Amino acid sequence: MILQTDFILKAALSIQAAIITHKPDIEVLDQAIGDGDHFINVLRGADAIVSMSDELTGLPADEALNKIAIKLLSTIGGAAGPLFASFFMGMAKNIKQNGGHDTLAIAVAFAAGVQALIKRGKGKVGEKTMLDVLVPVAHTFIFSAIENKTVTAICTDIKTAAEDGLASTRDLIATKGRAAGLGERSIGHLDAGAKSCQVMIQAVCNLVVQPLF
Amino acid sequence: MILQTDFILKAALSIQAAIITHKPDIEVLDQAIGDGDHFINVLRGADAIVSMSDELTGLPADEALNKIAIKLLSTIGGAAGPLFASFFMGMAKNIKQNGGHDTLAIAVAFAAGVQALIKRGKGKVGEKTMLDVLVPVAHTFIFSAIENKTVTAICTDIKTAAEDGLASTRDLIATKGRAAGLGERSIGHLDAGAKSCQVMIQAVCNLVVQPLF
Amino acid sequence: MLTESLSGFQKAHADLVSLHFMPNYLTRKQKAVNKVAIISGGGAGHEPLHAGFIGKGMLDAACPGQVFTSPTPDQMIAAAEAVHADKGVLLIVKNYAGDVMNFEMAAEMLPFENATVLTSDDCAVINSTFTDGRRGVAGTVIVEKCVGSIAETGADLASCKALGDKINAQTASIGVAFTSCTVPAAGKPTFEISAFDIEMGVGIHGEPGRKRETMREADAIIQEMITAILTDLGDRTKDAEVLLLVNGLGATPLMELYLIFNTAEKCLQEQGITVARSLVGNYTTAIDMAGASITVCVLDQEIKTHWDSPVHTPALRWGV
Amino acid sequence: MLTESLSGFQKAHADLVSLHFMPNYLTRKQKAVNKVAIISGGGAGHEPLHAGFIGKGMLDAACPGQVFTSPTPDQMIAAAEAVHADKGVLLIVKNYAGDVMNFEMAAEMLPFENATVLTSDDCAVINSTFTDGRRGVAGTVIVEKCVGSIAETGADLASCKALGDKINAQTASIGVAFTSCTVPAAGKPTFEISAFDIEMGVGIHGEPGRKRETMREADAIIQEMITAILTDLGDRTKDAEVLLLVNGLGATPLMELYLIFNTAEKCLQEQGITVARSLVGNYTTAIDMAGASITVCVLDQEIKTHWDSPVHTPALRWGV
Ligand SMILES: Nc1ncnc2c1ncn2[C@@H]1O[C@H](COP(=O)(O)OP(=O)(O)O)[C@@H](O)[C@H]1O
Ligand SMILES: Nc1ncnc2c1ncn2[C@@H]1O[C@H](COP(=O)(O)OP(=O)(O)O)[C@@H](O)[C@H]1O
Ligand SMILES: [Mg+2]
Ligand SMILES: [Mg+2]
Ligand SMILES: [Mg+2]
Ligand SMILES: [Mg+2]
Repeated sequence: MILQTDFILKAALSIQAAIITHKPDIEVLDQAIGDGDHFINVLRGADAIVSMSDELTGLPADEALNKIAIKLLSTIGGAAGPLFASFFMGMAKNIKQNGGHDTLAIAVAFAAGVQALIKRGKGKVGEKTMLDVLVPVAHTFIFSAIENKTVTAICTDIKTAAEDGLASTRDLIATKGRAAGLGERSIGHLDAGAKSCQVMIQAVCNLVVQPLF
Repeated sequence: MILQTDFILKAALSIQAAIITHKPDIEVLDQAIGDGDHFINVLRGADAIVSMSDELTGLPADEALNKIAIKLLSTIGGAAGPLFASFFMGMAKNIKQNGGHDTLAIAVAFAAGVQALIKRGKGKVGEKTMLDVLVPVAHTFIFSAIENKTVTAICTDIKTAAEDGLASTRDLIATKGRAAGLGERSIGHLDAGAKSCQVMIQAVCNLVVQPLF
Repeated sequence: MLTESLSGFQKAHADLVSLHFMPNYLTRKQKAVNKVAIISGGGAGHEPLHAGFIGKGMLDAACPGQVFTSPTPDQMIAAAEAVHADKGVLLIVKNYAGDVMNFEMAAEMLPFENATVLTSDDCAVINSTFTDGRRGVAGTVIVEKCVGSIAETGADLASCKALGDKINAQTASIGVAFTSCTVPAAGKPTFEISAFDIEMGVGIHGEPGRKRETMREADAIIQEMITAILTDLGDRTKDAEVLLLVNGLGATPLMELYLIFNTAEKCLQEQGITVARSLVGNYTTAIDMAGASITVCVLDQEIKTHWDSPVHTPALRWGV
Repeated sequence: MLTESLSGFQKAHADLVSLHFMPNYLTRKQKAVNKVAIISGGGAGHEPLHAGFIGKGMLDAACPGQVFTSPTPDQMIAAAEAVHADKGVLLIVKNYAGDVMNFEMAAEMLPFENATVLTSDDCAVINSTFTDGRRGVAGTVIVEKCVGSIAETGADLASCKALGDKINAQTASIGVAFTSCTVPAAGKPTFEISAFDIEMGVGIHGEPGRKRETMREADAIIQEMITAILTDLGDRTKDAEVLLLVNGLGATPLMELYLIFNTAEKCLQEQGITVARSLVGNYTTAIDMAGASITVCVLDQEIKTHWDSPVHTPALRWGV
């Protein structure tokens, strides 16, 4: 498996569709313990990437990812904007170095993206944020790749890791982001950013296993 | 029958109680085609008269009515304030002249009050206001007194006139007061001021026929 | 509650206003001399109208009533006694039966030369000889500002009244509500309205307007409002310069008021009308109603001069 | 909708502000020279914050985001390029993860000397090392006013930042909501709340606060808010003079804000604290939320001077 811009564009379409499908799930979470704009923010980001299709087609993957990062940075805003932008910047930088020519390289690039996101948000696992999905997914992706599992098996592992990570946010007290103000009252709700990440990751995994186009 | 301040004070208590009892009926009407404050305005007036009890006791009826007028003028406000104040002023002036020593004299004084109210509001019957109750009541009061009916029969006539007058406001288009702005949309609702007048008149009639105290 | 709110208002603006109880009225902190005293008043629930406009260049005194209920004559009389300065008293009164009657009784009892300007800018209700006439709404702010200004120049009572009457004649307003207001004592909304309907031509007491309509595009609603206003103002608006006031009724976000301003300005421009002055904000409210009114005042040099002149009140301040 | 609202804002205040699209930012009409450029920004929905505070004596530029969503770094960079005047750029940022990160990225990319003042006056959330810290709310207006004033004197970047940080350290706010706000894109209220409950410590995005309580007497609620503020400010308030800001969150009648002011002033006085300056109105809103916040800023001579100095912006104007 090689990461190509063509795939990135297909992934963007899948993500866009999945976000719209899961609007009710995502929106309600940021309303419960945030400020209700997370769904709209993520959708604005997905729309932006989809609209870049012509501009990106034919570019090397790292350049495409970089352009996406810059676009997201000026499109999403809020907490999600700099975080997702940092993710794509980190991933682009890593792909540029390692080429993204096999599954492990892609997994490592994903992890590099997550690392950039962590740096920007000064966050860590257990704070009831998107990191509770992204970090276990990054680990699982790398471990499953090292074990040389099939792409299908890797995707299954990743989807499970994302779901487990998401579920873990329910009982956490938020200590980062807007929900941190709620203290104990944040318990019992899933995190909106974790949910949107899980939805996006699931969409991309489904695309890998069973391409729609 | 002679109009005495003692009766005026008892009437004020009856009116206060009746207004409170009919709060839901009155309030909803001014909300429907007015601005929702009529109940509170009338109650504020009734409370004010009741609270003057010590000050009024022992005064001649015309002086008591005059003091009530001045008090209402500075207590009620809105459209109802100057109208009711004018009513009591007009009535006081007439009582001062004719003494209020028999039923017909009282009826004439009541009519003089209504006349003062008409002058202040530049209104007439058929405009969907309190005049649609007060004017027929004034007529009935005088006619029944001329025919030398019993007090009980007069009260029955007056109550019927008030009810009929109130009912007549339902199909009128308002052309005076706040509801005038609605034009045809005012059709189908009773007028709030007509309702409060009917309630007060009924309360006083009941007091005459079947004194509570 | 009214008492405490008035106290809070006075304390927050202690440099500008004094407050008197029983009867309730507010005056400028520094009594003005050698000018016509300008007094207004009306039911509470429309704040900052009127007390928020007390101060240099605008009102000398204001008389607040109960919520949505005209103040009483004793208030106007006491206020007039406090602020009159031997050049007469001008009463600015919004045209509602209650306000008119209470101010009328006050005027009859006032021991000073006095005159009244009745504001009746609400063009929602088609005028007819059968009614009390049009209601006074947000255009009242423009009348109070300009009459306050001319009074400050030492103009006599007749000139003050003439300017007020002139402005009222060339000002038209219309309001629209998306939700009702709630009179605190009643505790429930004055009218029921679904999220999909609007009340076109609503009054500032939440009185129903000319019609209940289905919610449409904001632009279409605003266009309808501007059309009503221009129809009302007639020929006066041809190639005119106007003041455009977009007024929030209480619960409308400022963001939305600016959006309305944007569209209204465009509609006027399309008719060859120039918005030469503008005001956007909550100036004549209806407690907590979600909605807005649009007011257009046709300008001339005199009105412009008096609109632009310095004013220093709790709710309107410029040039000082 | 945001675009049209911004256009309307600019047109209504064409004498004061210029508007630029893609990226969106607003600046003073007349570029200021020889001073530190003061820039702020944040999600839409808090109007008049921040664009309403552009003008002489306050901000040089403001960057509006989407509703409740921080603006993006390209906006701050473009705004800084437009207004910097060789004395550096000061960014005033409300402390929210999103705002902090976006402004941080802008600051990293800015080709000019720059500094940031983070406002974090909301004492509803007890500070702890485990969180991002307190939120910036209505106290931001005080910071913007005073920092804007000192910048106007030609003070250098470090002095501007120092004053901003000082004011933030001695300012505390807390909000209370009676209803939710509705993010237009979501179309339904952010939170459900019964007519008998209040949300104590609500944020200006409608984020839930420290607790949901049963509605009590207004006085008791206000007393609780003042206690939270004074506890937070600690010894600084002893015999102090303060600025008391009662801020409406969008749908609260001015009448009620003055009522709150009245009680809050009384509570402070009982603690020997003097309200030497005051501001009452809608300055930092949460779209259409019914509720209010109380802000207390401990004054000293420097802050008083800069609060009192002339300011000429769409939403705050005095002395000019
Ligand atoms: N410091 C952080 N690190 C990682 N994720 C974060 C951080 N702060 C916030 N988030 C994530 O961002 C999400 C909120 O994003 P969004 O609603 O778009 O922005 P905002 O909070 O500014 O309204 C949260 O649900 C959380 O997952
Ligand atoms: N000009 C008038 N003549 C007689 N009655 C009037 C007149 N104007 C109003 N009313 C009466 O007053 C009532 C409204 O009183 P109220 O609600 O207290 O005052 P407001 O209309 O100022 O809110 C109406 O229902 C009507 O009966
Ligand atoms: Mg959010
Ligand atoms: Mg009424
Ligand atoms: Mg009324
Ligand atoms: Mg947000």
